Amino acid sequence: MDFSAFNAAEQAHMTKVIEKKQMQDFMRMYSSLVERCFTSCCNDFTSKALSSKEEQCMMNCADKFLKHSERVGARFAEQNAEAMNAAAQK
Amino acid sequence: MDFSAFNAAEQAHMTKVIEKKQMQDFMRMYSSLVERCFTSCCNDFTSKALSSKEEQCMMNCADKFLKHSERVGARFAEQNAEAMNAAAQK
Amino acid sequence: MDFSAFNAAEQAHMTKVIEKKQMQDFMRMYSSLVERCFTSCCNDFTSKALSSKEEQCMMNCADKFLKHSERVGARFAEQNAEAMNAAAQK
Amino acid sequence: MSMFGRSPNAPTGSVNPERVEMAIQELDMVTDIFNRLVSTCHAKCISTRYAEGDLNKGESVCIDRCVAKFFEANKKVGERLQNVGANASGATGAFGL
Amino acid sequence: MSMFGRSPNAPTGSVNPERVEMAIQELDMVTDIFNRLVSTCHAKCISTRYAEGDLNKGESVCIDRCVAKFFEANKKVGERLQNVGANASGATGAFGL
Amino acid sequence: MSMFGRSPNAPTGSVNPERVEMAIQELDMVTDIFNRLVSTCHAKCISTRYAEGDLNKGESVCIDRCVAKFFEANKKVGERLQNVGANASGATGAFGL
Repeated sequence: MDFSAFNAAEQAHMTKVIEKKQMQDFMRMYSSLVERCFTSCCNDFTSKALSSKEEQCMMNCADKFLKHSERVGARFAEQNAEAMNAAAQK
Repeated sequence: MDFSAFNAAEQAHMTKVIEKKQMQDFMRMYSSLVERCFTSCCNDFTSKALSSKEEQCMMNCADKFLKHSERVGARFAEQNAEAMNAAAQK
Repeated sequence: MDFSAFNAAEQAHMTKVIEKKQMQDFMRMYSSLVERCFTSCCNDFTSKALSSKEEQCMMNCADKFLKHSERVGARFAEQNAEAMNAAAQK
Repeated sequence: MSMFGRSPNAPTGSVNPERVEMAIQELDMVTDIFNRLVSTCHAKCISTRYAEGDLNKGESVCIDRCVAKFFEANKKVGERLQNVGANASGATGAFGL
Repeated sequence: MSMFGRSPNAPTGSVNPERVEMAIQELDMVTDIFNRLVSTCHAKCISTRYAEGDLNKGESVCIDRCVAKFFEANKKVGERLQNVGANASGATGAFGL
Repeated sequence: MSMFGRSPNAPTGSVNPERVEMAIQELDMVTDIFNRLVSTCHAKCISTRYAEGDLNKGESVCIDRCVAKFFEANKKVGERLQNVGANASGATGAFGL
């Protein structure tokens, strides 16, 4: 996104908005991660304690999800940059 | 929805709110459409390019989703009108 | 959540915010309930009228969902209280 | 579609925040229900083969019935919840806040 | 449930927007987790046959265990993420904005 | 990524609510698409066995292709909708409000 057309007051405002949204986004990502991994990893409700197998699965799932998100983010940024360059050359 | 009980200032305010929400709604519809159609149409990740078969599927899916939404919207409006008439006659 | 560090003006503000969010939450719960129960109960579209079997299923599904939510809420509050006690003793 | 009681007319020309707030909540509620209706009836009626871009006859008829049935189901659930609706603390209310 | 550090008491009687903002974010977080908990344990524990409107014994026990297990799982993930949490740019941060 | 036309520069130092509103909407749009991309490619590429915490080679390659393909698909749909986009009343517009 390009905020260069914004004046200083607008840029300061957008910075605040973006910071707030990043926080909300991180939280949403966190709770969706817990939901997703729990759904995949926990299927035995004969006990209320997390088994060591379930715990290991949760950790692997969380780690993998973070790495997945990072990789998607990196590719997304590249594709975005490409699309903007293509648009600028028109 | 019936805004006839609103004064002019309130109606003007609601018009602005509704316009903003329609924009948000259109965007949300758009991204959910892309997600839905991609999930249905793209299942081969041995290549990064969209095959012509996948592209055709995406176009059909998008067209169909829009027609579906329109039809649901038309029926929804009718049912709403009916429900309001029924409520008014009580 | 602990609002004891808040002054009176802040507590009054939060009370309003919480009331508004409870209303939104109730609505969201309601529409998700209708969606969920409809998806489970209604699978015959050779007729536009709700069959008595489908209606019974909707009622049971709604009742069960409410009892489920209540039970989850009660357990959630207990677990929360436990977690806060554990945190306070550190 | 009026789900909530409407407060009596305000003759003044200023915006009453509570009235507007209520109208916005009602709008959000209708939008939420509509979006769920679109998604639910899509899952029920639309074949995911996507061999063509038009709704075929079977899909069109299915959509009409799906919307009518959803309305009826929604009404029944609404009536059921009216009984518990007075103490509508919902999910948030159970947080012990 | 206090997930975030609390700033020291403000003795004044005016609303501190940042404190209130933080409390609202915390409330939203708890609500989001709770809604996902309801939905997840519903999928795990409730039979979709809907032959009756009451929770049966097996469903009730399953719900209790599901909530307890979800809390434990949530705590483990939270501890794991604390390490990466400092540079918690999350998804938006990756946009190159 | 600029999806919307940008109004000409405002030389003043005050915040123009409409410009800011538009930027926020664009930000929300990008965030929404990104979150759906993460979720969609996760479903397509990540095995739910979770035998290890690292992305294996096959998953990594799949993610790269999935993102590229999603972008292309998104672009095609965007071009298609541009035709109907002018009267983009969307779902809400159909409410008869």
